[in-house]
Amino acid sequence: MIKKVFEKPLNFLETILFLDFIKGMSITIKQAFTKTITTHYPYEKLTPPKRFRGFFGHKTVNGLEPQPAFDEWVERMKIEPRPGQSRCVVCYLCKKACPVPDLFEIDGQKLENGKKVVSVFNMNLMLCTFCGLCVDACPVDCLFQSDIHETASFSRKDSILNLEKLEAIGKSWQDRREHEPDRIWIDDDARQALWRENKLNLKKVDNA
Amino acid sequence: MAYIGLLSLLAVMLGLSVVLISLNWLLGPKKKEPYKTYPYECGVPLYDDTAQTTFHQGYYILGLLLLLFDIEVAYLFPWAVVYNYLGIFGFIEVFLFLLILTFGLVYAWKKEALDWQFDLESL
Amino acid sequence: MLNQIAFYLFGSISIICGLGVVSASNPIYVVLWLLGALIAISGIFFSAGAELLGALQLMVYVVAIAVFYILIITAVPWRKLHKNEQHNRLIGVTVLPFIALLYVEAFIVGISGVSITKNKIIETITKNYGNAEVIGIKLFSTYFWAFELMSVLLLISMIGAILLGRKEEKTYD
Amino acid sequence: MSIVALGIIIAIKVVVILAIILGIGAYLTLVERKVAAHIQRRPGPMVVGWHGLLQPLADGIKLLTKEDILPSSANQVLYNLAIIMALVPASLVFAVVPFGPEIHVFGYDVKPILTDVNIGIIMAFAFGSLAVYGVALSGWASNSKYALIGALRKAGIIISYEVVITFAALGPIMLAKSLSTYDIVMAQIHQKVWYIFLQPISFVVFVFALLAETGRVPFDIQEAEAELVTGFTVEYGGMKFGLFPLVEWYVEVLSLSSILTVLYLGGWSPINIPFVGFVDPLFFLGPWSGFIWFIIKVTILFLLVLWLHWTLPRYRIDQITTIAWKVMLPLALFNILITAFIAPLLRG
Repeated sequence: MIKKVFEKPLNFLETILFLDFIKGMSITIKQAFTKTITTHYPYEKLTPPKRFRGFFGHKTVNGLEPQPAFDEWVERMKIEPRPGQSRCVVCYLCKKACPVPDLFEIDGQKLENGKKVVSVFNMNLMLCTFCGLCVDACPVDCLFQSDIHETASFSRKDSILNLEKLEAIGKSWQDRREHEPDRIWIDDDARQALWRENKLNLKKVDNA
Repeated sequence: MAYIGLLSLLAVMLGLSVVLISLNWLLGPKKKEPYKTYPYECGVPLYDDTAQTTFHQGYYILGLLLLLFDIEVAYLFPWAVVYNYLGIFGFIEVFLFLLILTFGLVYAWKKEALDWQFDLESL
Repeated sequence: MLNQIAFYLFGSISIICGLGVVSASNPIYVVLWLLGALIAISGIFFSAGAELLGALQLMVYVVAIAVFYILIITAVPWRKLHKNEQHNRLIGVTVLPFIALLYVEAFIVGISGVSITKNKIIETITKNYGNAEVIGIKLFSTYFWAFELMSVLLLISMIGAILLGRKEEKTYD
Repeated sequence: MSIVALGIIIAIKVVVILAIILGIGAYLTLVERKVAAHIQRRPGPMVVGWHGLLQPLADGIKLLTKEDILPSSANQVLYNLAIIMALVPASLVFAVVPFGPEIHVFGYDVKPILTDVNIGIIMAFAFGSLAVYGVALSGWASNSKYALIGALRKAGIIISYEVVITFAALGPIMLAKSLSTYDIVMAQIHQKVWYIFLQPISFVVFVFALLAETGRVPFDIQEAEAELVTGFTVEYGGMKFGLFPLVEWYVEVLSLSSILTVLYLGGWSPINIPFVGFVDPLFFLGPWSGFIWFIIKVTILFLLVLWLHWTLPRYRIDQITTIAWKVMLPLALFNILITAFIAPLLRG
């Protein structure tokens, strides 16, 4: 099979008649009269895929923890698991895995029965590169990256995530997306209607 | 008399541009911040303290040639207007004129004066 | 009447700009004053009715000064210039009497009433034909020899510009 | 005609030109953004007003209320003078553009051209080349390397294409035997032919020179966004920044398109069948159809420029000067030679 590597150079007549110009311009004029393929952002938003690496969150204790890892770590770190609160076991593995460890500020609090709970968990996202190493390091599937991608804020204080914010993000994500099948896009029909040339024939999955 | 319109347009445009320039100064905020007026150089400290230095630009001969061709075209404007009255005489005249100057253009071409003059030391 | 007002207006502008040329110390300002002076001079041409000459002056000199200006921006050693603040205004002033002689001459000519247009021939011609037509016909019939010589002159200057401007590697080996 | 009437007529013409520069010039930004967006298959500004129709106003208000910043090492006088020197000559070109045929209003015969002089076309080129000062001055005065390089590139383009554009325009002038813009259009109407049919080479050369002088793609090397950020305007802010694109991209394109329409497309004359006559589908408008035709032609040219802008990549600066001197200038000289043969055949 002969592969076309590049276009043959134009001959003299084609050069003086600007054939290459005309070829390019016919493409652009064709595009100008087709339908637009964008979403109107502030009014219409696409849902990011489930594995999207957005803002961080803390998953809460709700019975879906990875077993037996969660029980082992709770045992080892002497943690008091509280339903509806963060799963964090204060193991500092995320801080160890982070390329910029100063980003994390983690502390635990001793309870009266000798067990511990997480009391401080601050993440300074001004320093974060969203590489996801901390998420990989988390042994109890607590720290995760949510689908929140609109990260702009009016002050630098807003870009520091504290424990309440992390838990709120985690709760809302668990409500919305915990049971979703793990796949690239969730709104394939809408997306394919938008990108008409996208010939990907993805299999239909019913979102239970 | 015909130029009154031109002069009035000139005056109006001068006034308008001064107004547009000064409107920013009137309407805009005025905050002092240390690095606001720092010259732009990709956000890093300046390599040189000023940009007003000698600078190699490759078209200085083209500038000189432009002058000569501009004078040439200044002669051709009156010729173009009266060409039909002059007949064959005017044609031969200007043909010779352009021939001699085309020789100059060819000379420049052969001497590579029409090319971009690269800075030989820096290459 | 209107023409006279325009003449005095442009004349005074050109004198002011000329003074600016000799007194400014920054080469950029010198060039800008020169531009102003030449535009004012083309205004004088317009007010005298020599429209073609004025327009060509505007076109040629504007371009010429633009080239000059670019060369100044790129070739003047600004650092040295800023260090060396002294400007030879004194020498400029000593030249003034000699320039004043020219003005005296112009004044005498004006008093004695020398006129180059006898019987207003040119005015009657320009009424019937445009400015460009008159110049064209005169230039390409009466003065065609001078016109052809112009081309040779331009050729010589072109060759000169190339020889002076272009640095060839093996010129004097 | 009394002096009062003359004054009123001149005032009306000046106001019309001001409206063209500020109103149409500003609205062309919206046109450009819409065309660019649709070529890239996105809708462009949609929020402010219906389909973004109020966007230019919003942009103008935003630019006017920005802070007035003077770069610390800039030359204050030249920094501001550069804007005036860019805006004024570019808008003066409109003074010699005939927008339509002579009309009869309120008992006066009025030519819709501000200064109808018999050297109009030279004035247009002279004012066009004056525009280089604004750019070159802004680059030097703002004392930034990006600005200086952009300004010098623009100067290189002007130096190359100034001579090309005048040589190209000699062809139509020879056919029309006049330097007056109004008379050139009248000559085309009398000879019943648009000069684009007799001067195709010169037309192409002129379009190239138009793109180069106005800094449009493929010659937009002076503000090449990817390498020079925006070239000579990099140190300007607010309305001062807004004026430079207004002048360079819109006022100059409009004025040079008008000159091109006058030289090659028969000014205000309706659709032409060469040597036969004119067909005017807008005959019901009477003498006013001329204005509509002029506007249509300039609009088409502007859209063509935009279309090229969003299609082509840009040339390198040495390619630009080489094209001007080695291709365009010989072509223009050749065109003069051809025109010298066909000009005597056209009588009338």
